[in-house]
Amino acid sequence: MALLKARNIVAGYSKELDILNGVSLDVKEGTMVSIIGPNGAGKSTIFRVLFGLLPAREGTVTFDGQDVTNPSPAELLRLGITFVPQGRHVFPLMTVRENLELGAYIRKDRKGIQKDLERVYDLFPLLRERSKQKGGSLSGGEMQTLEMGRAMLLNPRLMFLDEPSLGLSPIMANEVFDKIEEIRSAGSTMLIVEQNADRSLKMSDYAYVLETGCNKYEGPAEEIRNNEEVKRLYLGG
Amino acid sequence: MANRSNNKPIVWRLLHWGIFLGVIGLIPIIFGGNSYYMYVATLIGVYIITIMGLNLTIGYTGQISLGHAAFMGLGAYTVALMTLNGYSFWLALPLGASIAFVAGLILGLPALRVKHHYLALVTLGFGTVIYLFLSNEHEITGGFSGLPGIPRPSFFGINLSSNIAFYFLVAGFLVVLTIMMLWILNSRWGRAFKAIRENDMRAEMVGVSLLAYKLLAFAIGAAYAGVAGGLLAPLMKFIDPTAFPVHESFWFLIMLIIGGSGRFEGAFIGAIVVMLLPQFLRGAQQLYFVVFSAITLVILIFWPTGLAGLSDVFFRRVLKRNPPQLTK
Amino acid sequence: MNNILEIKGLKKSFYQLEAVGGVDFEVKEGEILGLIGPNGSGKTTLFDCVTGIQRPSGGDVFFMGKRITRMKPHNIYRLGVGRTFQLVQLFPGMTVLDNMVMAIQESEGTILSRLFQIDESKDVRRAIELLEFLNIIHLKNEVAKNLSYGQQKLLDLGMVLMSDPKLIMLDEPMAGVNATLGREICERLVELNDRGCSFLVIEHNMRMVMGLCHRIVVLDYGKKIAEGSPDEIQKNEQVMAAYFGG
Amino acid sequence: MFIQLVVSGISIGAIYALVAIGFTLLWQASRTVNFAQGDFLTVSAVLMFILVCLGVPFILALLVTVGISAVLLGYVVKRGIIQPLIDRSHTTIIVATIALSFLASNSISTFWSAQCKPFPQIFGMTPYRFGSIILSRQHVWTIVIAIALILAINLFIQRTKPGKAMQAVAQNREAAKILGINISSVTTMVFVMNAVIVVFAAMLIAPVYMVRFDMGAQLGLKAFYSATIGGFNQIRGALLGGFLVGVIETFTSAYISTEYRELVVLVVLIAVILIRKEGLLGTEER
Repeated sequence: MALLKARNIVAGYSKELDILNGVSLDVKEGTMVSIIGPNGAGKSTIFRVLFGLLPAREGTVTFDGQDVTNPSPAELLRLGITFVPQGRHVFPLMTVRENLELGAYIRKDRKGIQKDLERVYDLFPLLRERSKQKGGSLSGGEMQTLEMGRAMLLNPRLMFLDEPSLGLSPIMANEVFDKIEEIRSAGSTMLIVEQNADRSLKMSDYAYVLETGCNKYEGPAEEIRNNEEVKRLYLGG
Repeated sequence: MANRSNNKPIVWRLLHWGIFLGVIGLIPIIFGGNSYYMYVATLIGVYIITIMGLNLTIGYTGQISLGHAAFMGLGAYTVALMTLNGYSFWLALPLGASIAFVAGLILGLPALRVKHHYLALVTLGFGTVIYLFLSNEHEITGGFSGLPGIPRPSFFGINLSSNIAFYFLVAGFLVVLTIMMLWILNSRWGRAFKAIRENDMRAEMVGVSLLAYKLLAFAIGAAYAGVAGGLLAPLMKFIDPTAFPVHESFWFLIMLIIGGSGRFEGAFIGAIVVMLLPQFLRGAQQLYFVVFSAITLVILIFWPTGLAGLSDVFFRRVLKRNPPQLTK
Repeated sequence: MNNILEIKGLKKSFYQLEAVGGVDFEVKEGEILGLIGPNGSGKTTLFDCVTGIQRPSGGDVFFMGKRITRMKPHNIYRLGVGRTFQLVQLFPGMTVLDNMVMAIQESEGTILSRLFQIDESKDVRRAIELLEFLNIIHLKNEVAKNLSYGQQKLLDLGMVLMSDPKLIMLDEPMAGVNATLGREICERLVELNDRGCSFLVIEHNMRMVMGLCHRIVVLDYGKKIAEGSPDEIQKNEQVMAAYFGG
Repeated sequence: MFIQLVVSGISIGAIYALVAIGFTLLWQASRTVNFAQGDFLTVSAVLMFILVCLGVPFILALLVTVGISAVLLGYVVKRGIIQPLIDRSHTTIIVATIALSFLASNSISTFWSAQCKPFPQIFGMTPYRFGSIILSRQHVWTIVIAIALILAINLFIQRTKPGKAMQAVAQNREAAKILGINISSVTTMVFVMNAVIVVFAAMLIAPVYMVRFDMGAQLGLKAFYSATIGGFNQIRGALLGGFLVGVIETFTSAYISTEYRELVVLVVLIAVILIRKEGLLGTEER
């Protein structure tokens, strides 16, 4: 039984143009699932639809058996889904700690938040060091870490990661991937879109390949990684 | 480009022109006996010219101007002061328009460097300063006592001092300025203006100089207001600063929105409706301000194309076809 | 062969972050040069700097020997540099034909002469020719925003071609385009190239890049890490590492 | 004389700053430039005046006005006018607030009165004396109350959860959305806050300006100037801009010319726009 089930999602930014033309995917509890595909295939768009930032024109989404088609972000956060979007989304004029605390905006239990804050600090010691620094003064990699930490503050059952290594130097990207693997091995469920397809496929259990807004291939990540056609098309091998 | 559109715009254009010229010709036939009605009709003509200019600036190029009353004031005071000092109206009017044009250029230059609300702010400030100047420089402008006895011009020996004769002068200007505006909008300039409104980054990437065209649209809009002001002065025979306060510019904006911003007919419909209604329904002027500003809000929220958009609805719903456009 | 475009030590930083960190390369006349690299490696920023949309923080750009660094976008366009965008940029409310004619209007004449130039039949004829060439002539009276994504991409390309640019810069022409249309676009590009037009192309689709480009420049973290023929690039380990994180 | 001028400049500047803060809060929360800000102030002053004339004790009148303003100028304006227009162009919202401004001031002059009415001197008339320096009660209390309010607003934004949500929305809407912050309700809250701030500004200015349908127009414009000079996206920008405009104005009318004090402020404004368009303390926005 899949934790997250999306069926035949159709969506687009303007009335006339669909970016997604019927995408379906499943995410099983405790697994990490990759979405890969060329630019413009609709990888990031699917996150926006799943997280309620862009309405689906058609299709359904369920989480844990409950219908969550076109939800509000707050609803999803309460169900335990968090999203680390593409690009830099820290609050530049607030401290790292304030940034993290906003991750628990929908929570009311002060003690629980405090506890989880400590847990995130333990997971990312760097954030503890920088807790009084302004978000805008962090480096790209540190921002990415902060955003992941912020998403962890809800103890999510499912995390969406959109291009976590975008714009990072190879060393920073590696560190970010290591952290993802660490979170992953702690048993979190994840759905990830990543430009560095090879690396994300290595970490994942299952993968979907999208092309022009449609499912093209799917299968265990290892299989996709070794699929000649996929390799030739998207991995450039 | 007549040949490029498939809804026979030549016929529609002729129809529009027929209505336009017909109305202009019929007014003196119907109301010719009543000098006051002729005065009101002339006043409406003057305002149509102003709003037409404003429409170019806001409706077609998407830049806000809250200084239009001031541009009008520049035109009006230029004509008033010159004709009172014995210069010909026919010299004063182009000068008034040029002063407004240059003021528009100078004002636009700093303001266009920055974002929309700065433009609103700077033009508003400009309006305030012109108003202050007009009311405080008694030696030049007469201050609040205004400038009385502005003469009406003559045209090749024909005396235009009666209301009906002056009506024809303004009507003539209206027709000429309408043709000029249509010319501008249908020329490559017009397309550049529209391109800037549609997608300014791409416009720049196909070679449109944003600064030059934005300034042009702004300054031409100002020049139209200048001409209107230059006609207003001899029409009223007396001007004072209270004719050009800052909130007069707000009033122009309201006329444009009600008529239909970015629609060629918008200026005409807006000026006529907003100026005419209070004439029919007597009552305090300020009550109309209340009513029209409320209508403006409703139109902005529910009907962004204004009254000119009504015809679109008619064409789409009733005739099931695309509405004709006066400009591309 | 002469260089049509020369980029020398081009730099662009946002705040403290360096998006392009001193890049050198040139496009030779008649060449199709591919620009590849992972997302965020500074390719689009480089395009923006060359076309004048963004001001480079350092370095110089020369087009046909003329320094175009810090020139305004409309002036660079008039010199003969055309460009398409990753996210298609059109005039959405205008018809296809008007979009096309719009694209040529500023390439010649002074600002005043443009007010009095009424005869556009030459431009319209050229637009129709190009629309025919791009196979979207049947859409000429359609409003641009009603076109499908692929058709919009073709129109975008058509607009660039209107002014007969000497250098065309394409930002991901294949993104979001299906295979058939992709092949069509490629054929058009080759045809244009045969007529003497030079290209600088950003593309992720390796098959297209390897098949189409004469030479390839690889960017990674705002720096050039490799340059060479498609074969050389495919054998280059550093490139593979940058792209595929091996 | 000099000290009196400074105090009177700071006192009027404090009011500008207060109104300008409301301005910047609206800008940050919803990218709304509120051209009706001054008329909001007029509406509040008129309401308060009517209540006081009816014999309602001043404090009660103030509270009732705060309530009415919060609902009418905050909630209703946001939900009824700004919300439907929020995704359209800046120009549309500017035009809408201008129409709103026109509606408010003309409604007052049509349905209430077009006359000037003296507002009661709530702080008393006897001036404070510090040695040879004589300071008007009005000025001193204006400064005290305005600064207290500004500190309170700042504290609210920095320390409380809704305040942090406001900051989040201002700094990165997308990220705020993703964390479950309801942008629309935060924006509504900011409109309500602005409406309350405006009531206090009206209370401070009404005894000086007298109550009239157009009393707020100039003030709103000055607040706009202040916010632009200081920096549109910063509270401290609005603060600096407000005091600066107040002091410049007071000194210009004392030493140069009362008629042209606006001109001097405008020159400063244009200079700031040309030299540092984001304002003296503002930061560049995307």
